[in-house]
Amino acid sequence: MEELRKKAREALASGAAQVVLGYGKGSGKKARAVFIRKPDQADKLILDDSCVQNLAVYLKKPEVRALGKPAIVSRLPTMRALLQLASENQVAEKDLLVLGVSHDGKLLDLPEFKAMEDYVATAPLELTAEERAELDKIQKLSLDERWRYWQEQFAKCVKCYACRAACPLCYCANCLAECNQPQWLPVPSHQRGNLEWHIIRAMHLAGRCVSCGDCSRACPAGIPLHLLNRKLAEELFRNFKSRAGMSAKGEYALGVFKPEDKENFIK
Amino acid sequence: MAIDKKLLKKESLDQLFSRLKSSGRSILAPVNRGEQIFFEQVNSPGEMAKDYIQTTLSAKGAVFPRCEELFSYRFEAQEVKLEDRKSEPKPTVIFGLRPCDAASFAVLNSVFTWDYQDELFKSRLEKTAVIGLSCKKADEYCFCASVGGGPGETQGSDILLTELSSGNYLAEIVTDKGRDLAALAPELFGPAPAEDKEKNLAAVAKQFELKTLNAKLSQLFDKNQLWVEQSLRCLGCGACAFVCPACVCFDLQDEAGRKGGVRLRCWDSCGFSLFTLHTSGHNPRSVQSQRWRQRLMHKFAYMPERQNFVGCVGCGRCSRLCPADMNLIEHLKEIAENRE
Amino acid sequence: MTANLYKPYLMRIEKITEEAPGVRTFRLKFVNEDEGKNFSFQAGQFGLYSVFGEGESTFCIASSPTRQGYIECTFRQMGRVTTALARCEEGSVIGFRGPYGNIFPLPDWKGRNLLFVAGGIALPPLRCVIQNALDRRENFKDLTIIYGARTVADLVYKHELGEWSKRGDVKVITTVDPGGETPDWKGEVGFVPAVLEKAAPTSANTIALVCGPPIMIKLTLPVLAKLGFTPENIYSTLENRMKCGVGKCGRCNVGKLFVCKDGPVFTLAQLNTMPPEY
Amino acid sequence: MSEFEPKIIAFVCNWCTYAGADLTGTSRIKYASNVRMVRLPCTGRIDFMLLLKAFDQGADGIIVSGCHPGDCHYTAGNFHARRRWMVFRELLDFIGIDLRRIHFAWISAAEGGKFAEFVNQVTGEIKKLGPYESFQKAMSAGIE
Repeated sequence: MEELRKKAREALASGAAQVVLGYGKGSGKKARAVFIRKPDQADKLILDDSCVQNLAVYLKKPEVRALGKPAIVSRLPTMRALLQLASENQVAEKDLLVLGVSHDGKLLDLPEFKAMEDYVATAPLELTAEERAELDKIQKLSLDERWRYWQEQFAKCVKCYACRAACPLCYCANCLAECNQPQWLPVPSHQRGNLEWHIIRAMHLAGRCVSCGDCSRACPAGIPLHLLNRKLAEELFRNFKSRAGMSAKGEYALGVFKPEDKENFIK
Repeated sequence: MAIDKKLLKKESLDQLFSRLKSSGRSILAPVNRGEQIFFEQVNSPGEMAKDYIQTTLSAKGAVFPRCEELFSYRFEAQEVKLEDRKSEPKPTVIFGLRPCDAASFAVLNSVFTWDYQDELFKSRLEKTAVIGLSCKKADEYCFCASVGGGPGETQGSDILLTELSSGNYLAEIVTDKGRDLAALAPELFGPAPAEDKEKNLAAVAKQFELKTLNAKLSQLFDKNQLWVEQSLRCLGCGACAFVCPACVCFDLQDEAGRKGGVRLRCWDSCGFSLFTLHTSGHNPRSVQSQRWRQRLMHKFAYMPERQNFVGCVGCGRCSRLCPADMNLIEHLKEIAENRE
Repeated sequence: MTANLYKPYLMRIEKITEEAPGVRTFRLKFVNEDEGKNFSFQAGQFGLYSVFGEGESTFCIASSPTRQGYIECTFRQMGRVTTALARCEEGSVIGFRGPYGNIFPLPDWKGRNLLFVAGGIALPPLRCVIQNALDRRENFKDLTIIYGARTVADLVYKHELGEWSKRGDVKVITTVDPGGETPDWKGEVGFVPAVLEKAAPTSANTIALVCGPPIMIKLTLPVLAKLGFTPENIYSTLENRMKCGVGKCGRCNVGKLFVCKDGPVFTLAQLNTMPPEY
Repeated sequence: MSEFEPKIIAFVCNWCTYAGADLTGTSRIKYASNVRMVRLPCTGRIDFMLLLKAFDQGADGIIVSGCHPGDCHYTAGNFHARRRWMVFRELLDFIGIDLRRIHFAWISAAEGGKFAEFVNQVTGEIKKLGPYESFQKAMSAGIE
């Protein structure tokens, strides 16, 4: 933690960054995003297991962008989000510094995206037994049970769009949920509106989601939205050996194809 | 009218529930759903969640559903036929509502009736009775005492129950509606217990003076820097508004096919950029800091002045559930203590 | 069933007038004649016009309460509802809720001069007052209308503008932005504030009504001040996005005031005390 | 009671399957009349949401069909579509939407016979499944 504060202080003092986007003490057991602009405020930074929010999400916020060049405290999901955003031309290497943190809390030296790519490439990205079990639990259900399970989950949705707001990859200036000519997605949070929204969200993130899990953490109703994304990420890897957020020049799995892609479901 | 104090034994709840049901009322009560607790229809007290501070969503939906039909229409050649909503609200008892949430119905009512009378809302409210439950526990997010409420506040409930050390309840019958409910099972309500109510209540400290906050707010509209700083980590979702028991803002939406359709009213949030966007592209509240300001101003400055109600009951949900840990009480204290 | 605030009157489109590219005026009559007989409104009020299946949109009532039996609205095709409105034909049925909002205090203006300054699609809210004043011409002294649009084609109520200027008891000055004139254009060429300054109407005993795009208003106000108008004698109307029209849905507020309840008519003196949220 | 006649919506590409269906007609091959066709420029244009909207509007089954791989009028639209369908099918299956109600096929402009055969086969299968009530019932919920 001290090492991080030191690095943050230096970055601000040298002018390498105008703002450090990191974690500070929040309410209860939570950590919260802090925006450190002066070297002497760097002591507000903390680094522990409560620091899970994907801070790359703040790059889409005009008020944060107005603060100047950021240095972003980044664990693996944040790094992957940054790489994915770079591959979608949403951030450029020169516009930010990465204060990388390894899974065991060590500071990483990641001077450029290449170093970040190398780090991400060595990180274990297979699902843990626990994560796999979460998926399997649903996959083992019968078709009807799965339908009922998700209908119950979606019934809790109030369409607050916290899942969208918390997602670093949901950056569209005009989300299709806000397009009304035609009203493609129903506005109200009735059952149809909720189902359509969650399907659209999952599909638009397929091949882009970096599995940070912030959608589920953000959901006030506790809907396990990350499972939809995880399921699709796994399928994309299984079928196309493609993972999002691995490279700043990565290909979008649904933007490319191979003639030999499997098609056993097509007559 | 004076409040009747009675004793309601814990064993009597089953009886009370069945009497309520046989009188044609449906009962909404907190139910566990995974780690969340929602108000759902129940038949017996056994289905209810135990030992919780606050439900995930409030019971607002009982009087102000998150999506409700206002009227429907049919297309017939060039003509349009309007039809009133067919389903009339059913008599409902909300059981186990916290005093803060119970107080929110009056806030909602103040908006729906301050000028034009919203009969659709009123008809739902009329059919709804509240058997509240005092709070034995509070957490750091609770601040009812700062906005005129309290963990054992009777205002808002028709009957307020307070769990005593024996597990039995002190039943305070507050309103005529409450008396009607008690009259369904008069034998269950015994003579008032001697035990002191206060010692069975959670401690919720007062954290700021409403009047000070109000006076400060009215000076702070154009202190842009304050609003930008406060809202820097706000992500601009609508979670705070949708979990809030006192947020009223809504949207009207048409959903129709070729033969006809419905006009719906659904919850909306002042935190969304679309909320005030003009068709021309102009937006009076174009950035999040302005929308955050609106949220605070509306609840703590405009509503007290226009509707005579604070638009907040201190339930703390917005802070508990905020994905960015926007802690409302922290920001309110900052404003109340503002020295500018 | 009790009265439903959100249930509109059904109105039949009796006449459609093409005013300018994308701009139409509808003349609406109550489908249920009894509803029409009990309906009244005053100058300045607005309504919510709905296309069933699409939603509602807010415009002023552009006709005068002195002309009974119908109401008129003028709109530009912009968003979802106005696009649907533009597809409507004569005879179609649409919805109308209203009248809502406050009014221009016409009775207080008896014996005074009225100066109307409008730009583009913002003439309709003033047209209601103009018609009203013309129908009660004896109540007012000099009437002056200064109206500008980008191009000649964009001027709305062209026919009426012609009639008003032929009357002789109204001074009508029309102008188009430089480059917007046609070879046979006989009006002024120039922006509204400049034309106003040149016309230099007296501020003595005069009420000024100003409606137009924000930039026009911004540049017109200093000219009016120069001419000696006090903020209490300058009126305008605000428009904010609305859904309910009855002070509940929470989006049209400017500070603590609701445009739908406390507006849409405000004096400049009032606007000066309000936060810039419009 | 009369036999259940399912409503089936076919989303087809303009260049192959639509022409194929034309050929079925001009060849006077008989096929089930349960299918309503929606013609789109290319399978790449068939937004996945269209399928859900069709179910929502009362469809009991859906056919999606276009040019064989390599034959796309726009070179690669069907290759892109194929990946998207793959992912979409996995998502639908995961959330409990019945994949037996959505059928995919490559049918060229020359395959009038295949079109008829395919439509008949799908219609038969959907008939066996019955109306898609679980979906339509759920979708009308949530309005008070």
